[in-house]
Amino acid sequence: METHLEDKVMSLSEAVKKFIPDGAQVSLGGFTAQRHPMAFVHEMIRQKKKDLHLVGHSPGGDWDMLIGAGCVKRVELAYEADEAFGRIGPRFRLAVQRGEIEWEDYSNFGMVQRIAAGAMGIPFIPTYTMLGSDMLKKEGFSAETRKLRKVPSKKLVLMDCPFTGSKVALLPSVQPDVTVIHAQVVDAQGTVRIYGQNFGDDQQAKAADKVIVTCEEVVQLEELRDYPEHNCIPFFRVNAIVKVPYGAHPYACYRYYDYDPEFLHMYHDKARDDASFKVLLDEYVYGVKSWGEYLEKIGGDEKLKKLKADKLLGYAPKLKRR
Amino acid sequence: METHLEDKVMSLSEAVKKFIPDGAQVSLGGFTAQRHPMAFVHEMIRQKKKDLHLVGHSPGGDWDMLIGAGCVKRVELAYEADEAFGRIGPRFRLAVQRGEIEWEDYSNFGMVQRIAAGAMGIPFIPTYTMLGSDMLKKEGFSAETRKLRKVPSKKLVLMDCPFTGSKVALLPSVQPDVTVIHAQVVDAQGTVRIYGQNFGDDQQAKAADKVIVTCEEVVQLEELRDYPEHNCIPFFRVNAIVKVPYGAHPYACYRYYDYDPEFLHMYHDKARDDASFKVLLDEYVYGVKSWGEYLEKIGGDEKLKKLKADKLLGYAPKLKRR
Amino acid sequence: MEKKYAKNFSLMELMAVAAAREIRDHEIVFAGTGLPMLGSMLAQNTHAQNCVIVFEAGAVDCKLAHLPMSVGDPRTMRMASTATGLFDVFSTVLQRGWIDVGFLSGAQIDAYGNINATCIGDYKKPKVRFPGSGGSGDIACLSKRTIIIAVHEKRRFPERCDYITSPGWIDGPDGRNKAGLPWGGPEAIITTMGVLKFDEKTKRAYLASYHPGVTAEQVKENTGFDLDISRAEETEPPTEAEIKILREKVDPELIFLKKGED
Amino acid sequence: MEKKYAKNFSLMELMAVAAAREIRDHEIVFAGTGLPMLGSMLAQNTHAQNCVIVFEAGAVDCKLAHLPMSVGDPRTMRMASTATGLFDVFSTVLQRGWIDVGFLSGAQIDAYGNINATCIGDYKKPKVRFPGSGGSGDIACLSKRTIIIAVHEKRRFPERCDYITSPGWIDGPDGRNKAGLPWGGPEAIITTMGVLKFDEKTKRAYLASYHPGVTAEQVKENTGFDLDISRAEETEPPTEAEIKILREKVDPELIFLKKGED
Repeated sequence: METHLEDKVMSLSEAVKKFIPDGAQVSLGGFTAQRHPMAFVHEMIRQKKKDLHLVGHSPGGDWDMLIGAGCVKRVELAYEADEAFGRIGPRFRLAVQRGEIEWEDYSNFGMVQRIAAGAMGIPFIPTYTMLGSDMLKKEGFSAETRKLRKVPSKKLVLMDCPFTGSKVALLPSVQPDVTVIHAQVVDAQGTVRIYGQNFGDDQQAKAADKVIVTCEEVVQLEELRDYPEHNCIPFFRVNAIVKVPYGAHPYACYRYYDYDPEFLHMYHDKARDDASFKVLLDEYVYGVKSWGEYLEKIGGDEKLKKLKADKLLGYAPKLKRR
Repeated sequence: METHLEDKVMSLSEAVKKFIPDGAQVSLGGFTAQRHPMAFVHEMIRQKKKDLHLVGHSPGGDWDMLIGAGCVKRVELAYEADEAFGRIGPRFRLAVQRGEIEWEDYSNFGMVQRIAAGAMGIPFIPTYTMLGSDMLKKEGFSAETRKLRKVPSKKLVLMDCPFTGSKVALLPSVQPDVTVIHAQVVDAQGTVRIYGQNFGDDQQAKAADKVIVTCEEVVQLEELRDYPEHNCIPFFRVNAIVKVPYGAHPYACYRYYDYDPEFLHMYHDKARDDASFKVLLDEYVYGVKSWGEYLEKIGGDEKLKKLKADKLLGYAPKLKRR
Repeated sequence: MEKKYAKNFSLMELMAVAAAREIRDHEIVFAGTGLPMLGSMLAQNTHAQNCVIVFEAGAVDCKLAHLPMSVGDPRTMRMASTATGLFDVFSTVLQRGWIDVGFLSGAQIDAYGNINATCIGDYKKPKVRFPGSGGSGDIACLSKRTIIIAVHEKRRFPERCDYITSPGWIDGPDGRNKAGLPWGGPEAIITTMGVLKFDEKTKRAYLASYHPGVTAEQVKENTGFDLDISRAEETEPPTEAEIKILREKVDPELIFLKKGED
Repeated sequence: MEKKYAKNFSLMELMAVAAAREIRDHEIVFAGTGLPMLGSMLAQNTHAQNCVIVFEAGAVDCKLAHLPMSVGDPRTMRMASTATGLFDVFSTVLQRGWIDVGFLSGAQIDAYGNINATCIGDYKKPKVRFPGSGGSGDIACLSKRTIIIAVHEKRRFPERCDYITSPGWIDGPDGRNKAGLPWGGPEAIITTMGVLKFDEKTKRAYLASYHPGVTAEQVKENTGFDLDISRAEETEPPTEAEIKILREKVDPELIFLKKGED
């Protein structure tokens, strides 16, 4: 259990190289419009990661870009879209319709329970959700896939509760190889503080074998330990810390910056078409060497100023959102 | 779902009358040396509640007094003692040895999982804990008791995991009629903020059908909503709010006051003997009309000053503890 | 006070008002993005000031000042009672039985109020893939009742969904019970043409009302399953007060009001 | 630097030092009240400065300034990394497999390191009732290894416990595996007379060392089960530095050091 301080703080490039082998089962933090670890996603694409097995609940552009860039072999999910910005992830839709990836559908609660069960260290969790739905009946993974490591041997199991007689679905737990989250503040040792909703980050991190945290700020040890009850992940669970301000762009990071509607609409326009998606990747991912350069590309200081969160509200109330 | 503001803030006496019928299944918050709702316990004793079914993890003097005062019929627990202050709850020990109550033993994690499962709304939860122990084999409740409401139909069930083949214990969930916790701050509508560890209070409250919160301070609505992520129980789950400063005495309340070693040692001395326990009850419970009067009895301002927590540390560093 | 009905309103506004009216005061509402947010905010600003809005992303009982574009929008944090995450909200609020009413939508809705948000065609070789359940399947299973919001087109209202993402009455009055669902079921479908409700005995959808400017027959023609229109009357139009609040307080930025739904 | 052994020390101090020495640097330690706290704090102030102390009540990696009297003591909050509650610590830390070493104690300990913290006599009609498992059963089941601390008396060391609250090796090398436990098992029993370890093959306890002033034979006489003393040597005494830190930094208030254990 070696936990040397200095070793944890590293660059994006090092973190991807060290912790994301091809074929890894990866879970990415954030939810819908907030805190997806986008800078990390870009770096995975730049390093041409292959055959990733993604597990999550409601990802959006993070997964969509990875799928579109050809990094993904297999997904277990509840939803892939950007809600009001794009009602379906365009690259996900195409990859599924073309049979380019394997997929398995659960509900949001179903996925989050499976991850929570992984965090708790139990092999499955019972639930009433999804009863009566085709998620119980239709299976995406083949029998061959079901034999692979980190893939549950069955999608789920129906059972009569031995205490009450009621019907329950047993969902297999998930313990990803790596979870990557984007937090507001981390100390140099790995203690994580998230402002606002935690979404599933807590469970995703605690379920995983390894945890990478990208963040807006890295602070000294003492700063987060005055209110330990406000921290969500104990330092020893974190394997890598990467400071990437605005690292969730185009998604929001509560109390730091808002989402970028302009970029999100642009993404959904471009990603629908193979050719324009390739141009988008070339321009925003392959064609830039650092996250700083990317931020220049998306509009630099002027754009970032517009996205900057109001101190009290935690978002940008005057942001033009249509 | 009627949730009228004014109706929730009430006196101890009203709260006990309104929400604790004889025979109720009750769960009390706090853990070992902290935040047991003692003022509420005293009031239940004064109102001579009968046949309570207590469910908890590691209670101490809260349960011990209730058991000693004859309020309790049945307990499901992991531990009843005050650690360094008293390595066994004296009235609990006697009640068990004399066969005056029914009891069922699980481990701390076992009980807390059962309560968490109740909070999650699932009928059971799988675990590896307690495997290999006699808690799997020895059962306290009779077949008759197992038929009663709020008593699980079986103590637990062993099962082979349908996904991994590993052995797991399925533990039945608990959803108490009422959970009573003692928090530092509550707003007039019921939003609860706890400083320091939450222990099992979050799960106990969310598992219960009704929730009563005694607290050090009742504040206005706006005060707790600036950082909603620091609150643990949404207002609509809380049915009664009772302001009782020092309401956890002789236990600690982080950032407010420390535990009272003198009183705790005295309790364990007196409670070992039937006659001296009766005198103790007469003096500190039956003989006082309000919690204020009780605080006078235990030493008044001078004692409370000694227990007052240091602002930075959250406890009283100079407290004489031996 | 006499009700003054509005003379000018869009279809989106009519639907938002209809959604709002389904919420009763003091109810706990599980709201999704778009019309459910408009409806919940409107309800909170009109007849149901004490309704509690819950978002699956974690925020409970927020006091929205700006319309969110997502259930995980930072705008949902404002003045919330608690703000945790998906696991807490789905398990300790929804599955524990505290949600009075949930809102749903989807690509297909069938005669029993089942919803498809997953795919058209075979699940493993879909012709068209949709985003998937998200929280929709959970809300459908575990809310005490649900309200469905939909664009009314024939292809979107088949007799039977290609894939049931979010169970309604499944196949009739005993459907949910047989499936093991503890409670719940859809109460109404608010569409771009009218409001459908479910027959007490059969649990099939029937037309309860058609919106101003549409006839019951037109609704029937645009429905893929056989729709009983014998009980239909005209939808009560929005009041001037409702439209005013909707435009000035709920969505002054015109985030959803001027955009088409789906 | 040459080790200077202390000349004056109490039995409690000797045991606290023995407990501390079982902790390796960087390990994650599940600590209970009393000697485990003394040992963990001592370890953190000597050879294992990076060990992480976890309390079941919620505090993870606190930097203790004052010795707690309870695992839920507010003193455990000081400078912790996180502070949640029992469910989080037991499930996401302990059951998830992150605890390297846990400390245990109890009223009876048998030849296979099983512990009784529940009762003497029949469970339903006990002669003597103890507090119950608390976290002890959980630590015994789910730590990667455990250290047991005990008062050495014949009646406390029977061949078989009246009730197994906290499983050790159960009935031999395959005991835990048969029970379904994923890992773990006791490594040592630190008693008031010596240190017992477990035979690699049989998993029965044998005497590894006897404390200064006690003979191996005396330990055997005070043990209820047949104790192999063939491998015993004298316990390494505390160093002057350890005793100094224990007295001046770990327990200057003499919360535990001058009190008898149990």
